[in-house]
Amino acid sequence: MMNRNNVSYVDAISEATAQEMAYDPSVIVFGLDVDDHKAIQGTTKGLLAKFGPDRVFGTPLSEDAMTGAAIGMAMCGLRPIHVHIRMDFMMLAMNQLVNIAAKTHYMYGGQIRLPMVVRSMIGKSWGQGAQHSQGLYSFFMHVPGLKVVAPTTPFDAKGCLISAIRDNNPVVYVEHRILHFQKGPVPEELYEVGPGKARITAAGSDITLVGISHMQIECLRAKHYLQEKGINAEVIDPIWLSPLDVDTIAASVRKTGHLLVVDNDWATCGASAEIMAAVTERLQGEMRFTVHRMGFANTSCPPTPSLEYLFYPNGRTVAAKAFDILKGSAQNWLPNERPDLKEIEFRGPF
Amino acid sequence: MMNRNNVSYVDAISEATAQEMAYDPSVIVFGLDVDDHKAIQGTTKGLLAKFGPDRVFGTPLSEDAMTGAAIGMAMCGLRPIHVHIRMDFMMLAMNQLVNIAAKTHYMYGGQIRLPMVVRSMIGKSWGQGAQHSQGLYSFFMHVPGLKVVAPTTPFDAKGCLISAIRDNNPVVYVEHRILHFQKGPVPEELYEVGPGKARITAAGSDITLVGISHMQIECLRAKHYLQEKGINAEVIDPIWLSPLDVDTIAASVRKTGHLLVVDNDWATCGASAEIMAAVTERLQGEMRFTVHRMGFANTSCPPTPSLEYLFYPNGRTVAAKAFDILKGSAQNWLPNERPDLKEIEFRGPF
Amino acid sequence: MIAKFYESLYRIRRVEEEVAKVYPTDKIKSPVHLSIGQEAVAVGVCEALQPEDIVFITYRSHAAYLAKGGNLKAMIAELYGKVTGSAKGKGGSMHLVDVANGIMGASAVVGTTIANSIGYAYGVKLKRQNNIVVCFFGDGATDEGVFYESMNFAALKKLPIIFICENNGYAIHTAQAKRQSVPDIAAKAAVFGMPIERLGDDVLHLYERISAAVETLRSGGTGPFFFECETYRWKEHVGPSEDYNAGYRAKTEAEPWMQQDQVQKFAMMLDPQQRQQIEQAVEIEIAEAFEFAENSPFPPDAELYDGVFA
Amino acid sequence: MIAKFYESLYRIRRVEEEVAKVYPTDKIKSPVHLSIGQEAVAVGVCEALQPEDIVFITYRSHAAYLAKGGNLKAMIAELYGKVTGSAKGKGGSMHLVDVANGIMGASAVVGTTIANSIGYAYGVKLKRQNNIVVCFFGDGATDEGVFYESMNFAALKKLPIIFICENNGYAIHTAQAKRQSVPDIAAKAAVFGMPIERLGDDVLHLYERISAAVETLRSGGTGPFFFECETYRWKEHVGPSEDYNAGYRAKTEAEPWMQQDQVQKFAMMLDPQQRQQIEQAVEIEIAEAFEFAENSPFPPDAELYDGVFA
Ligand SMILES: Cc1ncc(C[n+]2csc(CCOP(=O)(O)OP(=O)(O)O)c2C)c(N)n1
Ligand SMILES: Cc1ncc(C[n+]2csc(CCOP(=O)(O)OP(=O)(O)O)c2C)c(N)n1
Ligand SMILES: [Mg+2]
Ligand SMILES: [Mg+2]
Repeated sequence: MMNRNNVSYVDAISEATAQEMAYDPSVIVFGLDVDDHKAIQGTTKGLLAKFGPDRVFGTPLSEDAMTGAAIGMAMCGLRPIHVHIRMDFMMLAMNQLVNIAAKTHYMYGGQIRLPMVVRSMIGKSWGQGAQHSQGLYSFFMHVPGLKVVAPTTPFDAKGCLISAIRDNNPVVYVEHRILHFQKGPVPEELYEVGPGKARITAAGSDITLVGISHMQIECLRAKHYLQEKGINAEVIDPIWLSPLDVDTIAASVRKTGHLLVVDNDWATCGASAEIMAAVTERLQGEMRFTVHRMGFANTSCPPTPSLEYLFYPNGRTVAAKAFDILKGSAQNWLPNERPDLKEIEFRGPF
Repeated sequence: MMNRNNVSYVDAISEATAQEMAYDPSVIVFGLDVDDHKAIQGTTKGLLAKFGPDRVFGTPLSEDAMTGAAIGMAMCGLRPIHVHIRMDFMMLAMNQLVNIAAKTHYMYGGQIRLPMVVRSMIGKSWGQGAQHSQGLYSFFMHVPGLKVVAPTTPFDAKGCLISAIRDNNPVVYVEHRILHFQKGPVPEELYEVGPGKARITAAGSDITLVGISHMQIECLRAKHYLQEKGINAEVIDPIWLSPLDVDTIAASVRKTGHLLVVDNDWATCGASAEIMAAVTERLQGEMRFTVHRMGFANTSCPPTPSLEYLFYPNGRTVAAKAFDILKGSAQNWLPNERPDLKEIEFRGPF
Repeated sequence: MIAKFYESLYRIRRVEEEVAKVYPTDKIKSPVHLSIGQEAVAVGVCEALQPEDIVFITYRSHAAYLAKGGNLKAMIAELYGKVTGSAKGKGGSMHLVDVANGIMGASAVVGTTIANSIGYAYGVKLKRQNNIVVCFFGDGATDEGVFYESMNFAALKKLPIIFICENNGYAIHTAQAKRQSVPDIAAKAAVFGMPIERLGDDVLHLYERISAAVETLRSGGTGPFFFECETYRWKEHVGPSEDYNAGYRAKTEAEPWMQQDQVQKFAMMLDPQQRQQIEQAVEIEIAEAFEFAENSPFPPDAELYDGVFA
Repeated sequence: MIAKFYESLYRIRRVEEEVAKVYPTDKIKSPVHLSIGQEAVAVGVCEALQPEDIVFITYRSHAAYLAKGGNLKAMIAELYGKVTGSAKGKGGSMHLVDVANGIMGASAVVGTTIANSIGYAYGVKLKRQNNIVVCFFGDGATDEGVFYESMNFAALKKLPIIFICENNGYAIHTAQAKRQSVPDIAAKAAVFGMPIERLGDDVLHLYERISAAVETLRSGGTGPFFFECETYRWKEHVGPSEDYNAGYRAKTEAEPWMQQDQVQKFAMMLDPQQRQQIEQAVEIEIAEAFEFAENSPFPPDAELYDGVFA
């Protein structure tokens, strides 16, 4: 028997998929390698055996046409889940996603709706390098007509996927390779974690840390580091990036007076810029507060371990930045690495 | 003889191209329909006759491969200018631009450089609708390794294009269909309007209006409307969006205390969010100020004239918003349309 | 049958002529890509289909929309940007749609609907529906990579779909030979392993050949089928006028097509009285459709934000 | 010639075997896609080229990189992430590059370099250079639309380029027949109008046939040329191990390829002494390269922000 308190993110995804497929025969899963023995890191494991090759199938390397096909399937009343093993490959699918999927319902005056999910994974570590490590979800946040979700916990991985599958619109479902190794409680039954509700993952009063996708983990680590200095950070996981729950974040900043958004992506025109802007729009004039962001270094991701480490924010650098925000810039405090804060991390090799 | 004080944006582009091609034999121009009689609204007119079909050629409808080819040409020492008649079609080229062009110099440790320009046009009016009216440049601002420029005046159209051609990096050069009809002074000689320098297009003291691409014109109109109310707006044209000259904008806001960014694109994760965030990072803690944005309505662009009109910010709505910012929200002042502020506008039909 | 075909041909021709006539009044503020001269393919194909069959079309598809049974009033209202239009004025001429009549929409981005159509056909097959999917596209669309990816997938999965390439020899002003190293489009589909056939714009022959493919699919045979149909665009790429003086093509190239004009040909096959009856009915219908469009309101402002999400 | 070929074959095989051996120590933190078993194609092709000729390669191109004369020390250092690597540690195993030796880089996104190679070839032609461009890619890349777009453009412009499809029958774990409706890749290039040929992994035959194409191009003939080369990957898709027990393929499928192993075959053709000499020299070179990599420093922190723009 599965220990429901210790379910992996990977199993949460495959379970959600299998349950929805059993519940609704219009749900199908396809994409490169969803049906091989690796089963997209296990996230599609068992589906082929259970639901057969018509509802679970690998595809040619044809991201553009397969995205278009997902749209056509949705038009025909299916609820396709199209899977990419790397988010980077979605750059081949931008035309169908931006020009067709996002616009179909509106542009056809409501005659057609597109219930479809596009799953993809952000890579990290083991020198995957420039083309396998990008979090490009801000592109999809930018375009009206698409929803975007990036769950962090196994619980949300399941609930958000179910919600995404049942949504009557195109949903971009963002996973992070490192999050796949997260474990936690996941109810057996079907449940939804729907759009538009952020989660306060740790209460606090001094500063609001918003951590997106894997950076949620780093923010939780940062909270511990900051406690060493007597700072009590509130941590928020936006979960759904589009629509974005600005209310919850703004309410927190109303309390703490400071916002630090830590993104799993570049900052420029990214989700972190958006959250800063949206919170500012909400609160300016009402009170004094500050807004800040961290994200990927403004370069391509270098594979060599030393530079790769510098490329990403981590719990310590997030804590250092938060400390600077509260105590004045360039305090040069950087906490020592604490082994007790290392959850299991995927380290390769691939 | 050409009246150098009244050169059109279109002619500025074709002149810059012709002069650079004459000056540097490695410059070539290609893309769908660059060599037909319409010559991309005239912007490539005369080039075929002058430089022949090896340096000026139309292509198959193959945006993905042709973008990859531009990269390969640049690797071989050419300076290609790849033209798209609509920016929307660049969604087919995202893989090559984001995964290859942006990363090549860095990822190959500096061994290869890619001097290339990608020109494209944002459409507007005459019911071109959802798929022919997008300003998607924030995607390119987001990714390190790409430069982005969106000139507004004929003078900048020429100077920026020359600068883009001479740049040793991939430059996304954004035109706006309506701006093509702008006229103004354009020197005959070759000159550059380089990256990183915004232009104060109208001095003022009460609020800073940053207008991107065609919205620059609307901001200039808004300045006139605001004068009716005794408000003196400063207007800034960022010209280059990446790298962005935050200094000039922040200096203006330091003076006016209020920033309103008006973008020719959606707001979420857009250039307007970025400019708000960047200015806030610069000025918060130093003084009190407010930041605001306007952009496309958060829908796909509807073709029907009544809704299409509402989809875009315009001089009047920009003025109204600025007035609200300064005088408190929902003042419900909306200036009457002033015919004297109508420059020539493209109205169709196509 | 002749009467039915003529009605469809005449109706399409006349609707587009009216669109061209109205266009200079600026009442239609939407880029129109007329298919005048290309009606035959739309009619020959769509007459072979049933109402529940599905077509995917392009921005140049007034013809296919009408031939498949798309609502005429909704179409004209859509061109006028009225709320009674097929897409409430949010689609425009390039995005006609009529789901009730099996018309799954049209894209202004070339080639995109090919990929959508194979997905739809996959759904049809998975759900064991008995209808058939038809996808129309131009010769220009076959320059795009998505065309090949889609042919491969359709053949790999043996989908119940019929591809109709309307080869009018041009993409905007660029002749096929300037874009394609080898002009034989059907051969490029054939390498993926599907029956191909090259057809002209003879409506009856088209009808016969498409009907045979439809019959095969309907009776449980596997697809896909590919037809390359030669045809010719009489008007400019976009807009209501002719452009034989633009330099990229000569009127002499068009003349043989005009001489074999299918609308005229079918007109001749009917007795004058029957013809007159048909034409009169069509004229009344068209006049009513334009009147309907004229008299319909523009969408209310609130429509701007309506329907971004389902 | 046999000696030269053997040296190249043996060197590639041994370099990759060393990579596989070192890999479990975690000194190489970069996903390695070994070409063990596929050396023949790289050697047969690259031996027919001159130093100034250009190759575009893939993430599985240690073989082509070495065969074309890529710097071995820089390669191993790159795998180790050292600043002395071909890309200063910013490329990794999947992005080998050596411009001085005509190696224009490799992509981890399948198919992308095909498009880059045609652009380069266009440049070569425009500048009337006398060198030749060669583009390597796998069977998987021919699923992608960009492959077809690129074939069309190359043929349309008659570019001085040779396409080498290394068909190892798989894309990751998916056999070609599961992805392609028709397995004949060369035929899919042929429809664009270019000479095609199907080859195995016999080095001498490859060398001969590629040389003929090179000769044609060098002497002013027009391209492109297309070669589909059947070959076989002995190791898992990524990583240093074998995976015949994973279920997607059987060892028996590999055996014929192993029996005709070109490295062994050439070894047999040499007299033992000469063979020993070659092998010794290669072993020394390899040992030195790994030592060089081990002893080189990681890039300094400042390198992170260096070189985003030229
Ligand atoms: C992806 C894409 N590239 C370019 C264009 C610009 N464009 C609009 S129509 C057209 C010609 C398409 O030709 P074809 O498919 O033969 O259709 P036809 O107009 O001849 O009916 C082009 C290139 C576009 N709409 N979409
Ligand atoms: C565009 C794209 N889609 C998917 C992938 C994932 N992927 C990595 S390698 C590979 C297989 C490619 O097969 P092939 O071209 O035959 O090369 P081989 O590995 O057999 O040498 C795939 C699908 C990718 N890297 N790029
Ligand atoms: Mg055509
Ligand atoms: Mg392969």
